[in-house]
Amino acid sequence: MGVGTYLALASVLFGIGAVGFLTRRNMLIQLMSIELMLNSVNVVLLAFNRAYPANHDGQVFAFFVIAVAAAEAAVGLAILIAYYRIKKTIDTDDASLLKY
Amino acid sequence: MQLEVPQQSLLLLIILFPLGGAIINGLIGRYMPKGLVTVVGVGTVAVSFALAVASFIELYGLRHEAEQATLTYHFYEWFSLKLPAGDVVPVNVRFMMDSLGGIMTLVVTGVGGLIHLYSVGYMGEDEGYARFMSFLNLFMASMLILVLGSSVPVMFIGWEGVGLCSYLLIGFWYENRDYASAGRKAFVVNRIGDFGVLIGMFILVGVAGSFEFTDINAAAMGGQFRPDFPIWVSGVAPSLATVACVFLFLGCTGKSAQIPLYVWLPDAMAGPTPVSALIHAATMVTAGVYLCCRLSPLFITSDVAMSIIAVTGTLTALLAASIAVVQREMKKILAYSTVSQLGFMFAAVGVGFFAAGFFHVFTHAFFKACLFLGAGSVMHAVHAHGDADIFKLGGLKKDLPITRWTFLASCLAIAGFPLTSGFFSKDEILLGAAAQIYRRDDPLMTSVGWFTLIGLSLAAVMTAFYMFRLYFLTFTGDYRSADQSGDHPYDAHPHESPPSMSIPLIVLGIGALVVGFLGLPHVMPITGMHLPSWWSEWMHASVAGRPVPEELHIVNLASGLAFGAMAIGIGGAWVLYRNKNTDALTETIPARLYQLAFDKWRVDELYAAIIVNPIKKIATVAGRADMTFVDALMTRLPSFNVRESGRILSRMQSGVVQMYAAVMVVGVVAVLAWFWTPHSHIEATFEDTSVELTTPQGIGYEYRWDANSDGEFDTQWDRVPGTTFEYARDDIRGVAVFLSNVQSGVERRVRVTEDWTPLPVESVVPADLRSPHDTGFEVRVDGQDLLFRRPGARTKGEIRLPMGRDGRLGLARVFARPVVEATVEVRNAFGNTRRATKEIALPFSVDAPSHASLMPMTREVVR
Amino acid sequence: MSSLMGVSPLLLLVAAGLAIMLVDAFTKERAELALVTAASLFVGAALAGALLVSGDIAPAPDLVTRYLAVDRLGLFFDVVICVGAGLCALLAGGYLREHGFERGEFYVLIIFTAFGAMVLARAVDLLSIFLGLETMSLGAYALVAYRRTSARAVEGAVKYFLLGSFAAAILLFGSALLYGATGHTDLAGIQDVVAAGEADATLTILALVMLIVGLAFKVGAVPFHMWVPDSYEGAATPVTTFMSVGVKAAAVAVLVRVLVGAFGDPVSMSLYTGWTPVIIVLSIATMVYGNLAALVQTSVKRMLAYSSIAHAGYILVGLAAAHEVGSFAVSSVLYYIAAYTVSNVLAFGSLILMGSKGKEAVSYDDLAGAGRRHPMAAFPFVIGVLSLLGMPPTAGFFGKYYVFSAAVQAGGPMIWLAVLGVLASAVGAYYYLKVIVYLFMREPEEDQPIAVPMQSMYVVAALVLSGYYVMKMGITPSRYLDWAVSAASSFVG
Amino acid sequence: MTTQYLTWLLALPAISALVVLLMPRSWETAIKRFSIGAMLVELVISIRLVLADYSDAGYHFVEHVTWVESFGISYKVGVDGLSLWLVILTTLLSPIALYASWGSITTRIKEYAFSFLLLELGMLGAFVALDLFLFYVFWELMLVPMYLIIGVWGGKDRVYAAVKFFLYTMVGSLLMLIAILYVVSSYQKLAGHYTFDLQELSTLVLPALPQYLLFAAFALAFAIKVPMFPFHTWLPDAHVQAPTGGSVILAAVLLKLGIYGFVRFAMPLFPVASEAIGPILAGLGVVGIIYGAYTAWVQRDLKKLIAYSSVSHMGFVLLGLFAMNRTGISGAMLQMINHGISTGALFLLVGAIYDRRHSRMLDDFGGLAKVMPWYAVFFVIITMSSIGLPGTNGFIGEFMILAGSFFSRSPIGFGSAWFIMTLLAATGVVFAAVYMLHAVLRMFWGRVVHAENESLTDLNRREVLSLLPLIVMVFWIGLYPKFFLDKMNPAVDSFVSEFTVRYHEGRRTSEPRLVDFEELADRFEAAGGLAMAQPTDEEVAR
Repeated sequence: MGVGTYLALASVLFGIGAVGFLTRRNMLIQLMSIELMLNSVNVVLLAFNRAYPANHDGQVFAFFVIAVAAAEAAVGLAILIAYYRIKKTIDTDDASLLKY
Repeated sequence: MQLEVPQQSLLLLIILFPLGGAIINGLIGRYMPKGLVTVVGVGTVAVSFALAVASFIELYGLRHEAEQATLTYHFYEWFSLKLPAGDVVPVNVRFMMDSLGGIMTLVVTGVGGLIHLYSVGYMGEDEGYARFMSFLNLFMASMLILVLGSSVPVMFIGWEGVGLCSYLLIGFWYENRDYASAGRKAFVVNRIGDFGVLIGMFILVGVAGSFEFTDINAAAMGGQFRPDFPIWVSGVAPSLATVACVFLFLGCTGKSAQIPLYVWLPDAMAGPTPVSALIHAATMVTAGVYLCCRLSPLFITSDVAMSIIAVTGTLTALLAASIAVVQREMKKILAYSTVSQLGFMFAAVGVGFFAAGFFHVFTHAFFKACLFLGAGSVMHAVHAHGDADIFKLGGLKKDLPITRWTFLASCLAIAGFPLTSGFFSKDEILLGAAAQIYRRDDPLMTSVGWFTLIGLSLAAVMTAFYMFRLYFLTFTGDYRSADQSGDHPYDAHPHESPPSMSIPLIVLGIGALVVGFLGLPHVMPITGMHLPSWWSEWMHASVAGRPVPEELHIVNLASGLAFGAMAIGIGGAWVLYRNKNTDALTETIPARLYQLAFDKWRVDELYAAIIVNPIKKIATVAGRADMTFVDALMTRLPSFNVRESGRILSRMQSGVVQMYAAVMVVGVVAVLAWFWTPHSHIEATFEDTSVELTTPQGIGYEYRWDANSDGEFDTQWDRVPGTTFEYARDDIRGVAVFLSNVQSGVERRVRVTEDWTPLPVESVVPADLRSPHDTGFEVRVDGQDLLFRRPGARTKGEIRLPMGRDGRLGLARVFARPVVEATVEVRNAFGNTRRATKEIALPFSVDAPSHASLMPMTREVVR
Repeated sequence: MSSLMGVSPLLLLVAAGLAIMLVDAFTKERAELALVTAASLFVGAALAGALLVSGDIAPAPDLVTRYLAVDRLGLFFDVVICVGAGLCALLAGGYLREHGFERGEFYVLIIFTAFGAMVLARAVDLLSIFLGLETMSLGAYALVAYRRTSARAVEGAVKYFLLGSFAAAILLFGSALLYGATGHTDLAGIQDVVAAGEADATLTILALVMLIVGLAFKVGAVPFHMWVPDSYEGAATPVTTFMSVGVKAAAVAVLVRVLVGAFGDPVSMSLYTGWTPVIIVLSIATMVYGNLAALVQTSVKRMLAYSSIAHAGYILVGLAAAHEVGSFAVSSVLYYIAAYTVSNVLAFGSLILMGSKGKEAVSYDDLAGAGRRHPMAAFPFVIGVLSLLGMPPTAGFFGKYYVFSAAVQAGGPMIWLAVLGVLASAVGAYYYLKVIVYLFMREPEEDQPIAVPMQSMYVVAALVLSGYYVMKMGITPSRYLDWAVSAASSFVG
Repeated sequence: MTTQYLTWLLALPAISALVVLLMPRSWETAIKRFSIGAMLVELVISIRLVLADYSDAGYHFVEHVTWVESFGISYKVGVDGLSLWLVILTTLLSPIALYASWGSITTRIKEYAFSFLLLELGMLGAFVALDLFLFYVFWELMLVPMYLIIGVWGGKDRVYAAVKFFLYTMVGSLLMLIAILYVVSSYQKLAGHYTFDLQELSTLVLPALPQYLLFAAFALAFAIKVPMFPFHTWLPDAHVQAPTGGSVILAAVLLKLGIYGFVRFAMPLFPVASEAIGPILAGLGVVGIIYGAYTAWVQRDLKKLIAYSSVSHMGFVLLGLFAMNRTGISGAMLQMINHGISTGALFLLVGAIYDRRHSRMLDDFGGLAKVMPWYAVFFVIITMSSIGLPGTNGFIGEFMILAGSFFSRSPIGFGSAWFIMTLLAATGVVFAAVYMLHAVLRMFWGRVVHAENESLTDLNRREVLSLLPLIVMVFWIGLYPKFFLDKMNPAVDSFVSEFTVRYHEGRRTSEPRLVDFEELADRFEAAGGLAMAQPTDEEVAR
């Protein structure tokens, strides 16, 4: 299989993540959509690393992405909890105090 | 021969004394005792008079040494102008006394002094006495500057200065707002005239290169004012002299109360009577005549202007006299009489008898001042304030003998009773008019002469009539306020005025009778005897004029008319008014006509309706529009738009996260769309005859070229974004003509076909040389040439310009270029393609040296 | 002989951050953490400044330079970010205490966020860009959510976090594609491949689009600005200040490094086909939108948020000019961001100063009449808004002059961009003046209290410092100008 | 080493402003005395400037210090005949305006004095700057203190007026900034270095099209400041709302900066454009003359009336300026001084009555001549100056402007458009009498109808003291303008001749280039000069 196939897969994953992020109101699911997008990036990185076997830049990059995604999730969940404490919901539509 | 005596500091002192008086009285007068105010006010004028006499004597002594003797005093340089030719024209504060100015100075200081004296009695009790004296002195100073100023701008200081004083003095009793309004009216109307003087002055200096009267007159005599003055689009081109004179005369109509600007003078009677006598009868209002005399060599060169002046003067004389006939108030009658007499003077000027006109100024100063002062004396006697209704007076000859006799003397003079001063001066004017009738070579002046002669005779009849109507109703019959009936009767017991008032009356009354002998006619009527005329000889030195006729029949005609008019007028008044108490005239003429004349022919109302009110309306509209329309357009509308778009834009910030993300996605799509489509932009550079075509490079772009747009690509898809091409004659798509405006540098391109195409007129013809129907040029291609022509002109008027060569057409640099078209197709990394086409005007000819190749292929040569 | 001297400001911050964390954990008394934080940040700034001025920086180990640039551009941003963060720490020292939520972790977060920003500003590898960006962003998310009992703060944090992660994902995908297109993750390598035209065009373009979008988000360019007003308004004012100066500066730095660096070849920068027109359009949209939306705000804080969007637009004008006058344009961007940093701190700081316990000044109405009663407290506010507005002789004027000058120098359509820019900034005059109007020319409504300025030496110190630099960079800009020029020339030659 | 008078002239207000800022606000008297004292010292320094020899056209007291080297920005100042009297006008009117303000300004004395000193700094700086950047800095610097003066100490709608004033002026000047940058950038591309030095930039010749755009940008900034119809609508608002001192300075000095900008910068730098657009601006000036007069006539608020009269008067100045000959330009320069004096004095007078009566409505007055005779005397004198009575200053200016416009553009002086413009402008002289005397009539003549007016007191010592210098100037300029014109004329002469050379050079060029104008002027002179703007007969191929 060529790089193209991986790329197509990654694009689909990225698209699903983006659409999920755009359409869902539940913050948890949005968070998961973002994780999906990050993972699609990992696929791309790994696939390309196969095309450029001279070094392991792509794979190293992917490790860092995984690590950062975890950190991001931690901060995100913390914010989510704070949000839930105040609003008693995790629906993003209710975050409409700040506008205009 | 001319003789100029420089640095006569007396001239300056003549002016400075009254000016000093004005300043002293104005600043500290109100804190000074009344006596001191009088001393300062009257004393300075008296000194001024004495200095004037001394100067005059000196001038008089020079009369044998030179034909034109002048005393001058150069004070300092005021400022300077630079004319287009590069000459710097200094405007000097310089004074000059010649024969004309000398007489005028004497009149101003002499009569003025008497009136100052009179004011001591008349105004002594007024609380604003010091102020009054100050203004009066200021007036004297301004008037003297007007008279003695040796150049137009210096004269203009006085000219406007007297206007200011007139304004201040008319509104002297400012607590009455009507009086103050009258003052304002006087000032504004005068300003309209001053506008004319200002413009006239520019023309004078533009032609003569100097502001000095002597230089201007010399230029006029040298014919420098003869060239035409084309008036924009009208096609009329009067001479420069005419235009200058008409503008100057506009000024004169303002200052000297002629049609159409006379309306302020009757209202000006709101001022205290001495003011009316001094400013609005004896001196200021004659300034216009004085100016005409000053510039008589200029005026006499323009028959058109002279005719306008003569006709205006005659019409004014008639109109004012007709109004005066039916008025009821003393000062009003005298005011219209002044307007009428000024009309006489201008008529004289208009027929070229400047000396005669000025002689009338001279005599008029005496009798009209005397009349006004007499009227003032009457009002003082009966305690009338403002003005006196003659139908409430009557029989005053018993109580006011001095006033009565001096008044009678002046009435006789103004009516032209033989051997009084008015007789001589009026006779001379009629003679001038009569003389024109006999100028058979000049139809314009002949008809003007007829008009003037008949008009003035009629006016003279009316003059004699209304003056004696005034006299009889005031001084004969019964005193109609004696029984204190009727509304607002006057004091039941009139009394003669104090000596400070009667002395001036006596002096002026005598003057009114005798000063005429200075200007005896050249030829005695009937007898044909030649008489020595001191006046015309003296005036000859500084005033031009048409020749005085010597023929006896002309003299007889003029004198006969003058005498007849006087006789009819006085006779009529005698019959209708002597010892009468009512206005018999109301029964003899139709009531509506009477009323119309009484309402001054409703000229004020007419002006209000057609000039003042429309302007006021425009002003009101402008005033309202400024804060609504203009401000809205310039500020509120833009600011409203900005604010509202801000409001709408900030609504985009809805607060919903998904919406925010969606906007981001839209942004992503937009950026992607930019890269999705290929972009191109053809640039052409020329080297010799080859053209290098390039388009910007893009990431992953490929290009193919069709340099001559013939539908076949010259190159294959390639990463290199350029190509080089040599165009052949078949590639030419047409011809473009470029017009480069040499003034503005703006370049325009014009399509050219085999049909005539108009060129943009503004590129070719300068704006100020363009007439409304000017369409400039048309152009078409003819084989290898370009043809230009004026639209509608015959073929032979065409201009031929070989293509490839540059030419000049009016304001434009013209060159023709062959036009080709290049196409490029671009393909980007996403496989999208796009075509771009550009017209290129080649800066060289193709297939040189023959231009035949430029022959257009089709009729429509440039798309 | 390699040395870590070139990255010493970074190391210093890490050490300071850890130290403060320890101090905070083990002391009970209220230590003057704000002072310590500000001091360490200023020391960092001084260190970077000294290196910047001295000119010769000892080469760092390859391991470092592979990921972090040790150049004057980086040092310049070190100075800007450290100064901005230090001033914000001072502001926080007053603000948090006055409003009663001072806790040690705030200062730690500030330091680490600043550290992330500095890493980002120096990043020369896609990986370090990502890491720096995330370090900075995570800190910033936490800082926004710091007042966790406030609904507004948490809401702002939610929006910031969600959109920020989304943008980061896009950026990351772009990075991956770029890696695919060129085979390199380091910008220098990418630049070589792209300039040689050897990169896969489709992937390169897609990557470029995604990188522009991801970075434009951080800069706050329209239409990727949507989070800015909300999270700026929600966050505590010192945090807002820091986000508008430090975070933005870092984003601008990496934008410069990516666009003018990696995509700095003439083809990628082309005015007709490259990224320049995209930046031009973004800058137009940003300037117009920012100014117009700021016009109708009733809250000063939100107005300043929108105005910071507008200022991002002016910065993009300078960036867009880079296709023609590279070094000049970049130095104008640098000068602008520096001037903007001090001006914005001054304005936000004055807003902080105008509030006191229980009555934070947020809206225009809160300011009504305050200037009349406390002219000395209102005076820095006037200077601050005048500088943001671009009145001479302030730093803001010179910055604006510089970016527009770059645009005019670039010629062609860029001149019209400059014209549009000045017109947009004329609109800006209205809302900045409104601050002065409320301070000096309005009286509060009948029953409304008049703002009482807080008494805090921290805030006063921050204001004095920033005010001093606002005036100094406006009246004698030469020195800072030279710094900016040398920093830019170290990068674009 | 000459003494750095100009630097002192600029430093003094700046230092004094700082000193005032540091004084405690309770020292009101000290602040008043100190600020007036500083301004009087300014006056003395500026009078020293008059003593120089202005018979040659160049700049005097030039100081040149590099400011920002990499951009070629320098602190370069100097005066010549064009700016000299404007500097004097500023230093004369600033203390007068400040002194007169103490009648009505009773709060925030310190800030007021501070603003005024800063304002004076800005105005003087703009007049003496010979570096475009420096000029722009001072030009903008002026806005803030004026904005504060209107906004803080003004009338009821002061905020609206202040913001309008600020924004209006700012919009115009920002485009000018871009234009300046363009000029500098064009210069840099040819010469290889940046400079904002006016004299160096003057060697740059641009082709016609950029000249048009750049001139338009400059002209917008200046026309708004003048203010030229239809950009004048900020003026009535600003004047009506500003406190007396602010109005005086606004009318007397600030408006002059617009015209000065034209003369100093826009016209020499873009001669082709000014030759082409100038007549249009002059035409708008004429519209302003008449329109301003009409609108002034129907105003009921005295301050508004005077504000519109400013529009009318400044229309004259525009007309004279674009007549492009010495008479017109000298007249315009002088008329600026005249307008400063007479309108400044009028605003002082309005302020005096407003302080007493708290009204400026004409309807509220009448018969004041009875109650306040000296006030009436001063008012009438200034009115006469304003309507240009010979013997007062107004006449000289208007006379020269009309003459200049009359003789503009052709040897004998009858180019049709200019002839008509002159005629129309001259009617403005009539209308000036109409509206001013209307005001005088409503104010002073008639009976005292309002009981409140019966107890008004006449001018006090402070008011008389602040008016007297202006009255003296009215007659000094009116009777001996040569003193002023002689210092001005050489500069104007050289301005006109340089303009001609530049104009022809600009017309000829299609690419930006640098030219040595001195050499060119010599050649031009040797060739006998060319008739301005008129194509020769051969050129008009008919």
